[in-house]
Amino acid sequence: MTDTTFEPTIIGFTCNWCSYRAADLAGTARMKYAPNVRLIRLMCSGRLDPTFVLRALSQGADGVMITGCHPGECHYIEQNYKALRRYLLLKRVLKGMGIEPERVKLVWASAAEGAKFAAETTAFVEEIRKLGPLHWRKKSDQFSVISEAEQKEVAA
Amino acid sequence: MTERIGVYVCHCGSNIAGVVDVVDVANWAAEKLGRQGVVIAREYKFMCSSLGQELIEKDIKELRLTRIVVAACSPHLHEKTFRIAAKNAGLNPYLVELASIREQVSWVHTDKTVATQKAKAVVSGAVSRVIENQALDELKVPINPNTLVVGGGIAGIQAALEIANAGFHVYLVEREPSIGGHMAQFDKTFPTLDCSACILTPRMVEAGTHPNITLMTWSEVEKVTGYVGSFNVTIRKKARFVNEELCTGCGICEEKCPKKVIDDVYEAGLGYRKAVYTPFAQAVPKYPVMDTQNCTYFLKGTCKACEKFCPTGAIDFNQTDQFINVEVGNIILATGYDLFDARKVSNYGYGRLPNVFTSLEFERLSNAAGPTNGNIVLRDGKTTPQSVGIIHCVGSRDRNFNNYCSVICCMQGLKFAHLVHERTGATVYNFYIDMRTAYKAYDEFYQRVLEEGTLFVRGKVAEVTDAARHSNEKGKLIIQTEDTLAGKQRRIPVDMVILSSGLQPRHDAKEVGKLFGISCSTDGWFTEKHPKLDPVATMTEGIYIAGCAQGPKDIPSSVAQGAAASARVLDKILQKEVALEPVRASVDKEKCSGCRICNGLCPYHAILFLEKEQVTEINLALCQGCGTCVAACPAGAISGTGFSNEQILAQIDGLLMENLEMV
Amino acid sequence: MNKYLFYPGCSMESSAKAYMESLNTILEPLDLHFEEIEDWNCCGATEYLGINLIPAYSLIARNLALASKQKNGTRTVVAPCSACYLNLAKADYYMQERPSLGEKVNEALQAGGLQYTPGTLDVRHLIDILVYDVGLEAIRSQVIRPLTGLRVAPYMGCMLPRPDYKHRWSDHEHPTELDDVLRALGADVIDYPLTTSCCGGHMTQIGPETAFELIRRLVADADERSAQMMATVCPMCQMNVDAYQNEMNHYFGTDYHMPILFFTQLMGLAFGREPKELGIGAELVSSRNALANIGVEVPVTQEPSAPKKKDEGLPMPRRWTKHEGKKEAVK
Amino acid sequence: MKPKFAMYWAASCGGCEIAVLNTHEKILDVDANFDVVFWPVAMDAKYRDVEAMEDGSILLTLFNGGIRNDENEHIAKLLRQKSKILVAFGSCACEGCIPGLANLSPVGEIVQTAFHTLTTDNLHELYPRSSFDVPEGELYIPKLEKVLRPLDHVVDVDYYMPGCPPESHQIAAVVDLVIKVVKGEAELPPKGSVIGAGDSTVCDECPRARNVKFIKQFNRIQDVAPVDPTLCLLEQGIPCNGPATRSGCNARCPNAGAQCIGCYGPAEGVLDYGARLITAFASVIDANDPDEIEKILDGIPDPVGQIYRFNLAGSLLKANREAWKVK
Repeated sequence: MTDTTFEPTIIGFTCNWCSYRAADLAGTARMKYAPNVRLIRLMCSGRLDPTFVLRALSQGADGVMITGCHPGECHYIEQNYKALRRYLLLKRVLKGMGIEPERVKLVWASAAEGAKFAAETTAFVEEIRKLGPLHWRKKSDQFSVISEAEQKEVAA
Repeated sequence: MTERIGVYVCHCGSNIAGVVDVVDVANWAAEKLGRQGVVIAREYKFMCSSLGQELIEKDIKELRLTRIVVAACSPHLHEKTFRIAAKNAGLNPYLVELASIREQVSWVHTDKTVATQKAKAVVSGAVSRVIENQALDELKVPINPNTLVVGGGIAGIQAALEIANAGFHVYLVEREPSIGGHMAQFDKTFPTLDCSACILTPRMVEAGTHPNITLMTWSEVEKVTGYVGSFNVTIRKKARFVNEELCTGCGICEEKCPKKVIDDVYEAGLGYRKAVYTPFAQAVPKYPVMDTQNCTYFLKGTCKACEKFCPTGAIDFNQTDQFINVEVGNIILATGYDLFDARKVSNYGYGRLPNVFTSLEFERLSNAAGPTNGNIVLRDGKTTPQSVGIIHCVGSRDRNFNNYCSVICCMQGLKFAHLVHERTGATVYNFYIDMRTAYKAYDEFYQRVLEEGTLFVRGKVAEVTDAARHSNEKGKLIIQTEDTLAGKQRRIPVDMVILSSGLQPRHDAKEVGKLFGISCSTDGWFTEKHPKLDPVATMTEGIYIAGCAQGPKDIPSSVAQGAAASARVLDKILQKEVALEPVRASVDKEKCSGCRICNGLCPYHAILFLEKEQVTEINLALCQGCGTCVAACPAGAISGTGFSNEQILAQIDGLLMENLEMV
Repeated sequence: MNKYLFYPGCSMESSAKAYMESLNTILEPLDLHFEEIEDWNCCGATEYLGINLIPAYSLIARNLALASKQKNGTRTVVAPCSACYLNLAKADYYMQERPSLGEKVNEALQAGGLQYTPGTLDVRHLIDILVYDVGLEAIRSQVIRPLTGLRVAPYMGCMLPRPDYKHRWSDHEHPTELDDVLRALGADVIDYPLTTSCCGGHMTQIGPETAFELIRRLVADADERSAQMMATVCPMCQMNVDAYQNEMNHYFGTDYHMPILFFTQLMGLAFGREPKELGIGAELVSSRNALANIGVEVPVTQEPSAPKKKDEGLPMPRRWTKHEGKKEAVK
Repeated sequence: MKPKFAMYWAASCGGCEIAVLNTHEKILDVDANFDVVFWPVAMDAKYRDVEAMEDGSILLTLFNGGIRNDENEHIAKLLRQKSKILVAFGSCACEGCIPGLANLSPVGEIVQTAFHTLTTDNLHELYPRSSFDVPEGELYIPKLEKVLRPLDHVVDVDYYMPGCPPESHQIAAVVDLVIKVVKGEAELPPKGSVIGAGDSTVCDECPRARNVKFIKQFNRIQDVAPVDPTLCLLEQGIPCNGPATRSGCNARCPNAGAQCIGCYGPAEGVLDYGARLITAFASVIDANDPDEIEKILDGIPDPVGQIYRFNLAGSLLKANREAWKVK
């Protein structure tokens, strides 16, 4: 069941040297892509602290896109591999927290790959749209006490 | 203290205003972001114009603004502009934040409502972030005026001479026994056909005798520590087994040495040298080296013919490798290229079919100082070919090997065609995919070769074989190719095939890159700081690249890059000190527990562990600011300026501000 | 690690019977244990993939599914036929590479209660096993009758080394595995540039003129380099070069006599077996003279005469040949 | 008149209470200097007695346990109102601790597990009800909330004292400090501070030798034989939470040969404890190939349990999504 009116909100972390420039290039080339991603510039994908992802998800983002230089092409030599290691463990943790690991995606895009950046962004938005909203922030029902009837219902 | 923030939304003509309702964004920021400290929000036609900048400067002074957000184009374009404007008005430049609403909003989205919403989110993120920005000062480090140049090919020689002539000292390190590089192997250079050795050797001699150049051949860089301005480099000076103090370069040792060895390097495997040798007559320096892999004395313990005959007693079998430490302020890497191994294209038969030659082999064949004294003959050493096929793009522009164009092969192929034609009168075929003769006087050379009667077949050669199908093919090499202009398959029998092999990064480029802390592209060439605007600098301050180490190029371009790199170095030297971007990581020693998790993460060796205090420390000048250690510190003891946790987290919250439920 | 799942393929039971017979003689000396995949079916040979992909891949994948079910302490499937090997490897590769294809194929397999997870098996050709698992040294150690003096053209065929999904071969264009094995047997191996050239494949059935030219090139070059025979790893290559050589000669007006044997037959000989046990003598272009060079006597076998056709229809005119056509044109 | 002292036990195991008693004779100082007005585990008191007190009349309340039901929440709010200094005492109150791990399951599942499992015969399908009429009147059982929350998610907290339980020497030090403050000999730390713990992490107090770490395989400690008694455990491939865990316990577990499991919570200024461990473990992995990394990560079979054993309820995500989703 997909919500057709659902517009995902996605936070994108981009590396200053490649993917942020790829986004710039997509802009310069006037390539159109889905408007749901809001970018944050980091110096390197290696700067990505898993806290950022958890914070984004807990603050209402439906997905997080992490982009970095291609393996072997990191401007800081090899830090994107470190991002990759964290990403893989983070995905396992998210799965354990009941979040579809597909909500966090690592994309390699070089500064020359504006088209790839645009295509990946649009594709990711569609993937998240299929997954539906994450709804982490619906505070209204977060802390409510379970009623007796509900308690019975869930127990049965 | 509550911050006083100014928000400036740029129309960029209609570039932004055509899609984003900039007035709405500015009004919204003034209204909704007031509680975050936004005291003024303006929109303006061109913020980057001098009037736009003056507007900001005026506001900073009059409204006592403490933070600035400019919503305009990408920070890669105008971040510096607005930082300077802030500085002019007395505000620390790092308290300015750019929100990209052009490249990331107006240019990539079409729906005005959605684009305006997103622009608001981006501005909100920037405002939240700028509150957490800290005033930063640029780091200044002094520059040691000495320079290290690695690689003694034409690019390295050029770079070394430029700096040395300007009056500063250069250490020129070369792995082989002599400087000169690939250029020393060539016979003629395109398109002028002047003798390679004639133009190169004077430069080699100049480099070898220059008072400001310390030449270290048969040497390799072992270790590099330090940072721009003060690198400490350890150089391994391999044992020559020849005492340079005593050697006069008379060449008697080489003459008397009984051991003949195939010369894989200088003669490209086509000729011989001795076990003690100088690679070629004009070698600089003139001292020979001992090849311990092949020397009879090293293998069997007897011989020592060289020692017996040396008139000055310069042969020293007890020499060992020496390690030399030098202090330099800048480093230029001009480590050159390897020739693509044509054996990999097995359908061209190199290594299987005797009369298939590589380009370097042909250079030696046609070189008057080469193994055949410049006679172009078949592998039997005597037969002159009647017909020669030159195949372009061997290993280049080929998904199976290297995707890139090797740049020089077309011109090299034309040069070979000319030389074969001139010296043997043979029929010459050139098999090419596209003829690339860009640059001065190159196409004219192509025209000249055309007029000389060289035959050109446009098509990728499928196979070179000795399997004859018809009687006229017997005993020949048959080139099977598609002729895309004639639109048919052709089989052309020839006596000799020359493969215009492409250029490849040095086999050890990755390790060398790691040693100096610079990166390689997927192809393996060293990555420049900017492919167009900064082609000789690298991401690591103080390390420059020149020549083919950066990518395939011909001699004029290599020379130009060598000179360009040296200009950059001279600029640094003359400034005496260098300002570094203040995006750096630092350790709070109170919080650091010395767990050492970050210790293995830094490719720049900026993270040091203090054994005594059992805490980690970051060398600010070595740190390049990638932030990996900041993200990795489990104790939260490492913080990074410019991209601090507080800044990023605030930006996340700002981008996700609840009232911005987008679209 | 000498236990393998074995996919014989149809040829081994019919046209390439000699391959099977000779293969059986070398298994024991090389300590190889082949376990036949139960209820295997045809791989579709070279044609079916060109007709309809899903059924073709399903046909192949059924064998993979059966093999993965049978997996008996090994995950390696050996195919002695190049076409079978290529098809099995191709199906495994593309089912993984294109998940949608994998799903559809598995849907088809489901009908038979079967399922295959691509990548679980390792599909390899017989000669790959012999060179890289058994090793040349082990082969050499079994040689009691070296083939010294026998000039052999090593003919790998085109399907084996390309497209080389798993980088198994020394080279795509000029692989040397067969050369190495033959050399280990003591044979005088010639440099045969056409080792991976096409034998014509099924063109012998649908466009014989094309195939004849391809066969001619192979035979002519081997002859030119004074090879006494060719050795191959592929039933189709063997059949085309052997069975159509006569027709090819007729077509071009040539008179080549180039026997072609399976490399396993030569291995059997070198291991001391007798020609009869190895199916030698069943080939149409007799290897008798070639093998006489190394002192092997091939007994004259009663070649099964072709079943006589019943005189039912009208007589056919003789086939046109290029050779004839030329002659007539001159006249 | 002596200042008033209270201690309360919400959703927790009771270990914190034992830890207080473990301060030995120091407990006498509490009695000597304070008037204990409310401490259900140690003395009889009625909620209505507390309700009757004047607001702010209790000087020091040590509140241990997380907020799991409406009774916990009511008392937390009540004690907040009545106390000058409210201390989240122990890991449960600070960040949820072991009871917080129940946040990985929806309430229904928890009830089901408790009242209907393989080892529990619930023949009559009886489940707790919040109220039940008996002849004597209506009986009341507190209602469960969706997830367990740390104390500061419900009320304003003055100080945090981590640990499961807080080390007795740390409790003694805090008691000493408060007594000094009462006597006017010392000043209270700024509000919101963590007290009774260090600023750095467990590694700071751990005597094991440490080097740059390159891990090719993670193992559970029982699968490593022998464990080098002098070398950093993480370096031996044992996922030790020490690098991310606040110091203050004198590295009790690593000293005893076991890996730190993280009961002292995150270091000063850290937003999410688990994120620090994700990056710590990922940083020492010595592989660049995704498949190889995955294989190494297989050595940590329960990543959430590993990195959030004590901190789940206090983490950024706070609970499993399924736990939130209960209608």
